[in-house]
Amino acid sequence: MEWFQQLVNGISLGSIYALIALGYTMVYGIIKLINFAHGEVFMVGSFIGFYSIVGFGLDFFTALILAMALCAIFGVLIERVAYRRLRSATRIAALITAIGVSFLIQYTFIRIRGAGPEAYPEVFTNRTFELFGAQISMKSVLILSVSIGLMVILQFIVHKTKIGKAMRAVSQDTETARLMGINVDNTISATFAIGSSLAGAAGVIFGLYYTKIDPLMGVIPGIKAFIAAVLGGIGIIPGAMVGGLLLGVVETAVSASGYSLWRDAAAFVILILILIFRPNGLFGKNAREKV
Amino acid sequence: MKNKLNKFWVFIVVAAVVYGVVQALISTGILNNYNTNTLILMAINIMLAVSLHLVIGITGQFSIGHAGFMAVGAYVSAIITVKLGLPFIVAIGIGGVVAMLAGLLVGIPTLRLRGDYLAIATLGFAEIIRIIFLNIDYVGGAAGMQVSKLTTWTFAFICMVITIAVVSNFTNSRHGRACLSVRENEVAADAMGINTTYYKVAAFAIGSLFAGVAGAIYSHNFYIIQPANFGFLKSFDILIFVVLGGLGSLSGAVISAILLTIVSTYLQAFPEMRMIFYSLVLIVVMLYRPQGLMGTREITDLLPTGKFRKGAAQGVK
Amino acid sequence: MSNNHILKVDNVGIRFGGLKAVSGFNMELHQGELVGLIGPNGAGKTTSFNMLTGVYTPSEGEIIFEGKKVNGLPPFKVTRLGISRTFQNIRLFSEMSVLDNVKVAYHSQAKHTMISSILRLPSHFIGEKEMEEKSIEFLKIFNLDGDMHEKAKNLPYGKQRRLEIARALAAGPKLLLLDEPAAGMNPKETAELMSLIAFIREKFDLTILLIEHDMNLVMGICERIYVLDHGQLIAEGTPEEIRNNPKVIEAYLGEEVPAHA
Amino acid sequence: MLSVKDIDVYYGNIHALKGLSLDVNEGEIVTLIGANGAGKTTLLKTLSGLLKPKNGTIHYMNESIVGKQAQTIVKAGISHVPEGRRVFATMSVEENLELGAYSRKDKNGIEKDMAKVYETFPRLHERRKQLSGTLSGGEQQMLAMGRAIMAKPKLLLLDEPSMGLAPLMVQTIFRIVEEINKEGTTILLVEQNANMALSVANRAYVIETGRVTLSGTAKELQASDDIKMAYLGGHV
Amino acid sequence: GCGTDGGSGASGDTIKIGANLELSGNVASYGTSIYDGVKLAIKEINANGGVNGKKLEPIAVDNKSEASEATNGALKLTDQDNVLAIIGAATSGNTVAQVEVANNAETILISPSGTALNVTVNDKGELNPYAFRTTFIDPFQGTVAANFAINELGIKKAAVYQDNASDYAKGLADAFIETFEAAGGEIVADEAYVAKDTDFRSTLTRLKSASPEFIFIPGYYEEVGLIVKQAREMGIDVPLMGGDGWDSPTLVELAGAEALNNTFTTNAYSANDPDEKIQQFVKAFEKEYDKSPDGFNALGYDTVYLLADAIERAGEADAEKVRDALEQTKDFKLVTGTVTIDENHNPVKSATILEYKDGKQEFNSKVNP
Ligand SMILES: Nc1ncnc2c1ncn2[C@@H]1O[C@H](COP(=O)(O)OP(=O)(O)OP(=O)(O)O)[C@@H](O)[C@H]1O
Ligand SMILES: Nc1ncnc2c1ncn2[C@@H]1O[C@H](COP(=O)(O)OP(=O)(O)OP(=O)(O)O)[C@@H](O)[C@H]1O
Ligand SMILES: [Mg+2]
Ligand SMILES: [Mg+2]
Repeated sequence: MEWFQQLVNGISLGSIYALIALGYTMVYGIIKLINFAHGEVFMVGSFIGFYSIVGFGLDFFTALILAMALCAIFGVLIERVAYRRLRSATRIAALITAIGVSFLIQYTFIRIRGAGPEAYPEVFTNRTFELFGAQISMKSVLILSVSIGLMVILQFIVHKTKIGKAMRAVSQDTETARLMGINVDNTISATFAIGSSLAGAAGVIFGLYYTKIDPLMGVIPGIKAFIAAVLGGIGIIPGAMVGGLLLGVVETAVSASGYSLWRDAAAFVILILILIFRPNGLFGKNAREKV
Repeated sequence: MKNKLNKFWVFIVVAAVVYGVVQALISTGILNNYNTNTLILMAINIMLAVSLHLVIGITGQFSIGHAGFMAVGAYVSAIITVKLGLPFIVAIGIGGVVAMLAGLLVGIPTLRLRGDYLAIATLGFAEIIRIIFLNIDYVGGAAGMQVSKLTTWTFAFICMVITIAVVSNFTNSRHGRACLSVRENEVAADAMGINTTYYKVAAFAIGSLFAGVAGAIYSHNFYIIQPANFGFLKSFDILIFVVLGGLGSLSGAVISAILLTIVSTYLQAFPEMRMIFYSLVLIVVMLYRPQGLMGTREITDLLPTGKFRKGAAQGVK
Repeated sequence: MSNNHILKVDNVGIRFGGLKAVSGFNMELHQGELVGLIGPNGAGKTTSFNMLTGVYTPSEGEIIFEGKKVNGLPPFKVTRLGISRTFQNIRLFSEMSVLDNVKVAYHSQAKHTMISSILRLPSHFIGEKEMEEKSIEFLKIFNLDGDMHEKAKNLPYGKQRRLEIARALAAGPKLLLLDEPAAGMNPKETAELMSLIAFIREKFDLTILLIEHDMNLVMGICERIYVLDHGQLIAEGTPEEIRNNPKVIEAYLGEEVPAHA
Repeated sequence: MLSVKDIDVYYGNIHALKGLSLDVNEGEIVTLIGANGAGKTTLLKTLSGLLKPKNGTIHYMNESIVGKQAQTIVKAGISHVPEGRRVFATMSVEENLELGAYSRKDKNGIEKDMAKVYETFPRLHERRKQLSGTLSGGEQQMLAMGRAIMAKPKLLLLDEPSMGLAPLMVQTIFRIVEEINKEGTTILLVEQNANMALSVANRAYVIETGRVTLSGTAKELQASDDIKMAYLGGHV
Repeated sequence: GCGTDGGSGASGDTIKIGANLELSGNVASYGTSIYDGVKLAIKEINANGGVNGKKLEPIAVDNKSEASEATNGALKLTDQDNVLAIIGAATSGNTVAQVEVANNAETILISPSGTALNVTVNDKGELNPYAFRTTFIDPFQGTVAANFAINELGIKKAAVYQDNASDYAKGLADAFIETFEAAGGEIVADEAYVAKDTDFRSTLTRLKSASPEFIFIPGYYEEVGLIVKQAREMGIDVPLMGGDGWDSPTLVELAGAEALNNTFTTNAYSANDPDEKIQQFVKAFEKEYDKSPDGFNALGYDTVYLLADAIERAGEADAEKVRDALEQTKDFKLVTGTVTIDENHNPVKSATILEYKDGKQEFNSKVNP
């Protein structure tokens, strides 16, 4: 039953990726910006959660809500200051700015509190239960349910609500969206707020699950979330979920076969293969340009 | 036509003069090792920037894994001098060629992807290359490989001049225009009889070749190479040169490589604020000049002759 | 007349998912003809062009150009065989100069190699010089030589349309496909375009197939017209026949057929 | 209803509208004709708040709308059908129409108007679940107009509704324009197809390189030789 | 000047000390930790009147965790700033990138934490005349750990789980395996992980099914903390052991006190050691930075004292003399142990074996080299 344990491992790893990728793909889908700073919002969220639990003695859920709220504000702020001016610039200019913002947040943070790690407190006594001989931790069940729950909520927001329609309209054609009476700036801010609060939530949950947080913790998950989002198809919410899970399972499968050092390489090979056969990601519409 | 011929020779003469002056300053000890090393670093960064400029700026292929090809050049050349004991110049050549082959290998399957999908695939390939070196004990794995310092100002400068000359000559020919047309509108380029795949792969291969050469110069200048030197942050650094200089501007790539090398070395002295300053520079430049320092213009457009040409064109209109 | 055809479209069709965009399309073009392709929006006209130029591969049927099968070839190879086109939505190389736009199209007629360009061998200079001269000639025909150093995107719309045609010509076609060349032009500009099309046909010995919704233009210069509706050919004939064809009137023209031709 | 006085609009250094003035009265169809690049689209974009004039005034229902955001102007009753249709391609016909009513709150009114749009354009009703990107050009144009109607405009700005459409479709579109107008919507219509435009309009303006060079009733302009030469195909 | 005058480093009444460290980039946390230790030590020394009456003046460069920047930084420190000595870098690779520069410029180079052999001795086996280090070399701790496992714990089947990105971990692992097998033990699994990773469960699942009686985990506390925690969660209850890379109060926070029971480390010192010198350091550090010191902090701190002691004995800030004095360092008491510099410029310190009990390190035994 080792493979079953490994599958469980893979899904819990993947649901963390998915959680970060959900917020990523949201922002990504709407302004088509590879927001590298998303990983840093995730990091900041994680630290907000940490300080509010350890420093201010808040309970876990209050800390989670606080982190989400502050990250939402932080995300909106980043968009206002750094990205808004660049809306009509090339996407690659926005990308470089995003990299700049990402460095700025990391190193301002290091400047303030040092580069060392911090350990999340144990807020729940970690229970594990056995299923078919595999140890399953309650935390990973929690993470998976939170990810799926958020995915459903997001999907609902984007496809069924008025603000969601506005978001999709803005993502396709900002100018025409304005002609519909949509306030484009507010819609984009709302998108950043939602995406960033998800990143904040992911940060707190990550801390809870993996314990260790540090100022550079957002870099790798940021890249992984980008991969998951692309894998699933840019801007497609269930795609990010599936992309994240797939990535987690593939990475685990590689480690489980004893090639842990090749794990990231294998993940990329899979990614590239999928892209070659499905150039718009798993769930991407065939957006072949109409000539 | 004559004008263009002259431009090429003017470049060669200017290069020769710059070389002579710097060499003289080095020989007389006015430039110490530290200054010389900074100049070599600058030359390496220029090579990297110019080679990526061909891929992104000219051909419009969003590659964010350039450090991978640099790694190939660095490792292959190091193996040739350290393990096989062959001369440095051979190592540079073979390093470049093997990097080019790696470029072909990566380019052929991935270049049919577009935009962010291509970006993530190139990033992935660069990481794969890095992880391969990480897992080869022959080159030291994670601990890296010690390399003797063979790079001199002369080697670095000549390689840089060749890189610029080749990329610029390529760009200013029908082949370069074919690449430009791919960047501008792939469907239309195809419809005009341009073999778009061929030119994408060609630009990618030439870009990789010079990234490999830069890697060879790099590995023989810093005593040790480790896979960690060639991660995605390195690729981002190179990307930043190109975008900051102005997408599509070769002189922009060169200028921003020079400026950022200076900024970066200068900031070494302010260790704790370094990355904060650096990122602020990036953000501010991009916010206030999103098209990059030079836009799509070349330095020659700013010279009197360039102005004359433009003026003349407007006059006719 | 039937054996000197330059293009033969034999029972061609294509589907996108469940949608049959074009089916059972037959068409023959003869050397030197000027033929119109009309039909309601979404009838499959542009799609037919895309099949003729290799952008789409037909799911059935054959396209024979000068005796050679061209379906299945990539677009650049089709162009090199001698079919070139313009686009319904202008697709210029917008950041490049007007001159360079034309040079790109002249690319496949030039011979100097990549190596000779990189090493700046004499053949490079000879080749580039010839390209430049030839390209300027094309621009002169379209009265665009005054703007040759301007970026293509800075041209006014009408000139951009003309540049697209100039560029298509520079690719050295025997068959030229024009997709709504007069779209967005006012009647006066359209009239100028008509005479230009007639002129280049003579000068370059071209066969021309054009899509257009402007009936003044189509009826005015086309010798024959094909009418597509819902992906199927519903009529073929001279302008006079088409104008009076009840099927075409019902599907496309409506009652108010322009009085003057 | 709408009064534009001496507006200047720039794109960077390009001076696109140069001291342009015009008026639209309630209930009219006014058409703007002019060559490519004359500035017609620019004017409409300025009216709907997508562009800001550098100088000059724009009064709508006796209130200045210069500097107002696009969404405010839409609420005030000006609705703009942009050049090239610009439907939201990956959204269904129905969703596009809903977006048209984005700034409205009256649920019942919206439903009623939706029904009215479907009545005017039965084809849209037939295709209401289809993604609008896969509609034909004429259908997209209908959708763009339907979408604008959903905002319940008092003034409808139409930018080249006949562009790229088959003759039959052009006739349909113009018929609908007249219908909408009859039901009480004032219309400012930009057209290349001057023949058609003049035949439905009450008044017309001719714009050349950012300036009004001629204006009058549609009948007058249709009869003018200059206009015939320049815009009606040169058949004097 | 090209530093041919022997790297005077002293001008007027200060002695310039370079610090070429990983203050940003990948391993910024190691570099900044060392730098905190360095700053504290220099502050203390200067407050006590300096060395031979001269104040120490630190000049830091950030090498961004990159070899090229490390070389360049070393050139700046030697050519431009004319420092007497360079402290750095944190990792062996970035130190190796400076060794030649230091040798050529005749400037002392001391790596606080670079453990690879080729820091002090080049690939041909020749001594790098100006390069030193403050930390152990790799093999010693691995050997000690293997002997401890076999002799004290009576282990027959062991597994190794090492940090692949670090030559330090590799050195320890190799020595452990060699000694363990030579003594008749069996290595049932040899796995590796990548630094900065956070999820080790899949490899731990593999390790678990190999049923080892003991797992040796050479690596740094940031990952080890998570590994220990996750291993215990997965039901791996066997003894775990590692080297001085484990040493940090953060380890206890990361892994949790309970998970750390039944784990052992080799180290030169323990922050809980009641030894006066150590407690002084811990107090001073906590006062300055409001947190407890980790191993890197201590090594940075010690490096300055090691250097200061040599300068004092040399009598003047002359690179060659200071180097000779460094070579003669003998039984010098530092926070991380009592040090004697051997003929290969490596410190010889005795190792302590510590056991974690309820989150506290407890002294188990002492092993002399
Ligand atoms: N790549 C594609 N994927 C799916 N459907 C397509 C594609 N290309 C064209 N179609 C569909 O094929 C049909 C024919 O389109 P086409 O563009 O050929 O029409 P057309 O006759 O050129 O119309 P118009 O006069 O409006 O330009 C349309 O229904 C269109 O939506
Ligand atoms: N985004 C822009 N940037 C710069 N110049 C522009 C821009 N849009 C339009 N222009 C210029 O402004 C002028 C007016 O353009 P506008 O689009 O309003 O013309 P138009 O009358 O609508 O023409 P058409 O019939 O082609 O639609 C033209 O010279 C055009 O080149
Ligand atoms: Mg068409
Ligand atoms: Mg317009």
